[in-house]
Amino acid sequence: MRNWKILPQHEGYCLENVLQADAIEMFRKLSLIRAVQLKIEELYHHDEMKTPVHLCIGQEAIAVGVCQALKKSDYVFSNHRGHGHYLAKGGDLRAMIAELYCKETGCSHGRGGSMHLVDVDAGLPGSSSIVAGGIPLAVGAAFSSSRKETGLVSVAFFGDGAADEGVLYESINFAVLEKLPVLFVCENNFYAVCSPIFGRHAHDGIFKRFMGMGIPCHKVDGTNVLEVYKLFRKLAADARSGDGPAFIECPAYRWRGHSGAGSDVNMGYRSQDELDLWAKRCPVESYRDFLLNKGVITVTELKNINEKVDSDIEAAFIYAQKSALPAGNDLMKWLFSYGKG
Amino acid sequence: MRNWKILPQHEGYCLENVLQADAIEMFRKLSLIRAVQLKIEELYHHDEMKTPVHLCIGQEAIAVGVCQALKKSDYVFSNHRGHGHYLAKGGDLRAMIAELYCKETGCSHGRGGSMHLVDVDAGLPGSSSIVAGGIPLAVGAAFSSSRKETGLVSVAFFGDGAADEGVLYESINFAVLEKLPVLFVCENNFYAVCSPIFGRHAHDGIFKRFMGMGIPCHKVDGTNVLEVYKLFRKLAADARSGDGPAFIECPAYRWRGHSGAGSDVNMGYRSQDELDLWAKRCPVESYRDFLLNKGVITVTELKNINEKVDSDIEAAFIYAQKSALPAGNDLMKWLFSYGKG
Amino acid sequence: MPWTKVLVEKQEAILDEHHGEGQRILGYADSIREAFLQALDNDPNVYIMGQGVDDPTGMFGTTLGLHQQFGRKRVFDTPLSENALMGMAVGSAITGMRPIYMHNRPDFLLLTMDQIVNHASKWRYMFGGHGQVPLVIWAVIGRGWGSGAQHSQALQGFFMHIPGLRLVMPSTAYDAKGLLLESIADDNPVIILEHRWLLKRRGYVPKEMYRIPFGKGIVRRTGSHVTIAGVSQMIVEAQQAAEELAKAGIEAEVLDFRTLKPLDKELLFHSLAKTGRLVLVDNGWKTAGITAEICALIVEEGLDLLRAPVKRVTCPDIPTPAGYTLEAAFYPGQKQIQEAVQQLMNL
Amino acid sequence: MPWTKVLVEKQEAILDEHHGEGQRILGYADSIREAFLQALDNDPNVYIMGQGVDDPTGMFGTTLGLHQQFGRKRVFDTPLSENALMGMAVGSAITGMRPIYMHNRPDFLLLTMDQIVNHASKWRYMFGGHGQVPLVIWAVIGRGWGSGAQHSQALQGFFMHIPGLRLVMPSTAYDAKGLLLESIADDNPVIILEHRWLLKRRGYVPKEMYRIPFGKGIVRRTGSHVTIAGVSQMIVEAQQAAEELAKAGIEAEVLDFRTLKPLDKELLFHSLAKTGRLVLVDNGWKTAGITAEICALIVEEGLDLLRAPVKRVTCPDIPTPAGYTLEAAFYPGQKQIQEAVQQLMNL
Ligand SMILES: Cc1ncc(C[n+]2csc(CCOP(=O)(O)OP(=O)(O)O)c2C)c(N)n1
Ligand SMILES: Cc1ncc(C[n+]2csc(CCOP(=O)(O)OP(=O)(O)O)c2C)c(N)n1
Ligand SMILES: [Mg+2]
Ligand SMILES: [Mg+2]
Repeated sequence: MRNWKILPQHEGYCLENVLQADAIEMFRKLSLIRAVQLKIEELYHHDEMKTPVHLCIGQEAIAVGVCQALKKSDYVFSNHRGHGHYLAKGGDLRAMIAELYCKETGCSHGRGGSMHLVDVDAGLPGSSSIVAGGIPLAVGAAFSSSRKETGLVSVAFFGDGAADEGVLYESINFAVLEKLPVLFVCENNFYAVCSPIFGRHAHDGIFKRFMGMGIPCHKVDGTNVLEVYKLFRKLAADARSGDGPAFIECPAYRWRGHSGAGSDVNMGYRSQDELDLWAKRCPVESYRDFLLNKGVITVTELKNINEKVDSDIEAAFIYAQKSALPAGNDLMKWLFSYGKG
Repeated sequence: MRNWKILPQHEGYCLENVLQADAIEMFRKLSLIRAVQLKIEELYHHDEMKTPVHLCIGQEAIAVGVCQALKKSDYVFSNHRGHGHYLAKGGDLRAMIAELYCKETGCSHGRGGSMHLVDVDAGLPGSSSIVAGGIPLAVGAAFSSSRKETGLVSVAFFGDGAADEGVLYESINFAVLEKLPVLFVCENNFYAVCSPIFGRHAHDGIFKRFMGMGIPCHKVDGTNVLEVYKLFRKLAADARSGDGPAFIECPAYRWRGHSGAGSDVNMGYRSQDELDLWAKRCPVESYRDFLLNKGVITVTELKNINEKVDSDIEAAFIYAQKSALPAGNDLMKWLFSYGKG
Repeated sequence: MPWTKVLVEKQEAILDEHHGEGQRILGYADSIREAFLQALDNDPNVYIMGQGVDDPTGMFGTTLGLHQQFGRKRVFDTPLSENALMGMAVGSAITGMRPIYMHNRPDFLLLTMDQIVNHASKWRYMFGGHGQVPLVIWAVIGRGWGSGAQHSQALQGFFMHIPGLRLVMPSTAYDAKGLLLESIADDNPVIILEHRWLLKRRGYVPKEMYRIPFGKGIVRRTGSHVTIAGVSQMIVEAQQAAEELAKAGIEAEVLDFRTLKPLDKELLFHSLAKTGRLVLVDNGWKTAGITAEICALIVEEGLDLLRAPVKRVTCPDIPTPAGYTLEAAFYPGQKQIQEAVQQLMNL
Repeated sequence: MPWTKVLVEKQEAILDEHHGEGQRILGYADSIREAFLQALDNDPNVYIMGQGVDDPTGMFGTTLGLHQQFGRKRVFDTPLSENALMGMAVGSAITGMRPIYMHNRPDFLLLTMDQIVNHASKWRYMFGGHGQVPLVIWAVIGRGWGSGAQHSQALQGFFMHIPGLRLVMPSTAYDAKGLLLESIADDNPVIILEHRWLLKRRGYVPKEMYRIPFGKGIVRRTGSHVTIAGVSQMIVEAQQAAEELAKAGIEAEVLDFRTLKPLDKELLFHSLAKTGRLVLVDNGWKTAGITAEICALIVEEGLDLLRAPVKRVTCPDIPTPAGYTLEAAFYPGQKQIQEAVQQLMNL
């Protein structure tokens, strides 16, 4: 970690101006995302999910806080680490798991694999596994919104690695120029694969980089779902009402290896101490405890939520496992669209 | 011009800490660059220079001030508007004119044309006509300098248009990270072809864009050769001693059309008023008058300089015109280098 | 005037020979402009962007005044951020717009390959049919503008290799409009490479909107001795060569594929069945370019049709030189085509 | 372990058959690492960079520990700024360094096409021989890693089209080292595309530095009935197919071009003169790819040698699917090669 302060101060949870229903829904989603990933992890070594997975355990609060602030038809463009974004935005769970099993019933019919989740009806037009590749796409969706005057907001989720790419700079410039309703969400987990951010940027503060470009830049604790939500509720409203884009850095930590299941601390590029520090700040458990303590939710309600989550997941995995595989001779399907506009 | 203040306040010339020899040499170069371009302009309609030209009339002080602060072996990477950079850095005049005539004696043997001036011995490894294309190359030369510990400084000249390109952002990041001795010189003439900068950036101040990246950012009046020189003398020294890169915005105005000879005010994308405003601030004549007034140079010395400049130019054009054309069956020469390292 | 314009202005305005009595004659650039205008009028989701589309020269005249007529929301200049803007176009296409992104040189598309190849061309497939990218990418190649290696690349060979793209290279004013309207109507990414020298051409162009389907080539001249096939400005060269050859009694059939992706294989085989001899013409590089693919189709499926080796008349495998004496050696044209045909006939 | 590694680990470590008694056997990845090590040792201007070259997996083992041995000034990780870093590498090459820029997928090279195509490949020519770009670009293609369309592209067809580049695709541990050292020594931009499945191969690799010249292919197996030609991992597939075919009495000659730019045309024609039948193999897309060019060379210069149509066994023109049942249909291999040969023999 050298001298970089990567662990932000936790502000504590505060429910002011948050509806109880939203507070609970966010908990449900946090639980869902965490549980889905633990389940994937549990089964991954069976080598039946024959596609790389990029778990977002530790980063769930970003996706959940952001998406809770969005409408269903708002756009979210995701990246390789997309499970959280997809589920938080309301993507179909069964289709996601089936995609991990590369089944015909998968959200991309087994063509895309884990890095290409899609659910158009849920406002998820697709995800790019090219680092930063989805950023200009999100700008394009915001452009559609602006030209069609639909009032929809577009969100680009990307990592700290994407902040190295020039296309981000270009995208921000154009979004500012056209005052497009797009939110640039940088999930700073301090690593791109094994490369620490201090080996890629000369100094701290991704969000500071764009302050000179006329875009409001923010930083919010990515482990605090309520802070994320409240900030994005405001930013989404601003964007919707024509104020243009915003850039938001959300620090959080990736608990697992870059890809695949399990911890990778044994690789040596980061320390167990660093991981432990963050693990104490679990975005799911700390929020659960807070809700219980505040009486926002009862133990029974909690149990019900978790049971529902677990049974949904169970059903999704069974569905996926039982689904048919794509037929080899359907290989050439879907290259072109043949409806003429 | 909308609300953008594009014409900087002229600070007035100040010779403090400038050697007389340097002051005069800078005048000689300003005169040379101006005169060469007027000559090109005079002859261009003969259609004997069968390559597009991009004149830098009005912007000469940037190239001259910067290059006066450099050593001969320091690197300069130029762009499509490269006449000034080439001559200011000490590139061979005859080879340049011959290149404009696409002759075998041209600096690129007629292969490159006006946008690909080169003079390796003068520290001009080449120029790219892809907007911003030369920027990372200059970073690479600085990398060589750093790894070989030659103490050489590398300069990238580029326009405001290049500030739209993400490769600039990436290049700055890497240069800062590695503390490379590279100076990013943005010649802001407020237009990319006919596109005004206010149609491409949402707000004023290119140099402000990179302040959040850990690079010192400066702005200097690009019509004041002494201010440019003094700033770059310091920056080059800093870079040479290991302080890393700097970004410098130099506003100045392109008096002629984007390409070809003559004014383009009749095209309508900019006004005669705007041009007149800048023309009053001629970087060559105002400096000449200053030198004469201050007695730094006498009328006779001035005359001698100009006569030498004129006769050199005359000779260069004659040389170029008389030179042989590349032979068609030498077409395939120089694709590969066959010396093995 | 900058040298880039000089040679073009000196070109004769070729009149398309296939027009009938009383038919409307239009310039090539105007026919493109008319297609744009009608498409903009016809569908509010169509928009045009590109560096200089609203400037006084209007992209070689093809967009003149459109920004005034339709407003800058629909026809607008862009920053020089080719990669992000290609991505932005793709993103808008995915979400219901029909972007047309114009470039005055294909060379600049090299900055956008990530978005064209990794995103636009794969999007629909990658998501199993969820989503589509109705995007038109338009760029102009030229010859003889003395601009050197970075402003002259005819990249059709590159794009032909990429699954998921359409690749269109018209040669007449009629086709320019019909193929452009087809491209705008198509729900997939289309690359149109225009040739600067054709923009001065004139010909019959119907006023109404019409579309020419992709993958349908056309016989520009019938002949029985040899087939000359290609696209774009090389068709003009081929036609001129054919006229000269006719004087020597050699009747060449000239095939214009019009689109390279998809490619009208049947038309080629049909002609080859008659002539047995083939000269392929292209103003791109030879190696692994469009002519290579056509050769491959023949050795795979039409070998019996060949009575002689195939000749490829293309640019050599070298960057474009700036100097005009070298350009003259670099660019293939009528002369090289004639020579190739004559060599074939002597075999 | 992530799925990307599973199939690879399951591959058998093929032992290169051409090794003699007492010769040193080395793994393919180790042979690359040895070449890097020797080149770094040999010339202070050589340096290696790339996302992950210093990480615990060491670029599939090819750079393991090199950053410790030579320090991070010479072997270093990079930001994800592919285009600028490619330009930085080019700029350093122009000014005397000998960069090696590594990518774990060729797909990411699409972000750098401006620097590769507009700059590196043209630099020397554009300046009439002033300057050179001794740059090695190294990337790994794979198969069956379930990563989908943006992490699996075999872009040799793309690069083959570009004048000014070398294009190298080794298939044995011996060649990997010899061609890599040649590439580092060459004063021009070289693209090396390695195949993930070959990295587990083992074979005879001399300890000393040695170079294999570009443009010299090699006969991997002699045979008189049919020629199978290609590069990289497809050679392994071809060899296996040839062994099976031999059981049916068909003797296939297997040609490994080793470099696609330049291409050993003579070797091909020599073999064709004997067999008259050709199956071209490639794990890239078919249309306008490397097999297309080889077909073109034949119809131009070797038509008489052909006794039957040419078969191309390549990936179909479609983005790479992620699902394994589709991957199985997408990737060509031994089976498809055998079928193609059998079809040819029945003609
Ligand atoms: C342009 C590009 N370069 C390299 C890669 C390989 N790659 C895949 S994920 C990844 C790390 C990305 O890091 P970051 O953006 O911080 O996201 P995180 O994985 O940390 O969520 C890299 C380098 C890629 N997919 N795209
Ligand atoms: C990547 C790229 N896009 C577009 C062009 C076409 N082009 C050539 S010069 C130019 C304008 C550049 O403007 P600027 O950088 O401000 O330099 P100036 O001409 O004003 O000196 C453009 C757009 C190009 N050469 N490269
Ligand atoms: Mg990260
Ligand atoms: Mg400018």
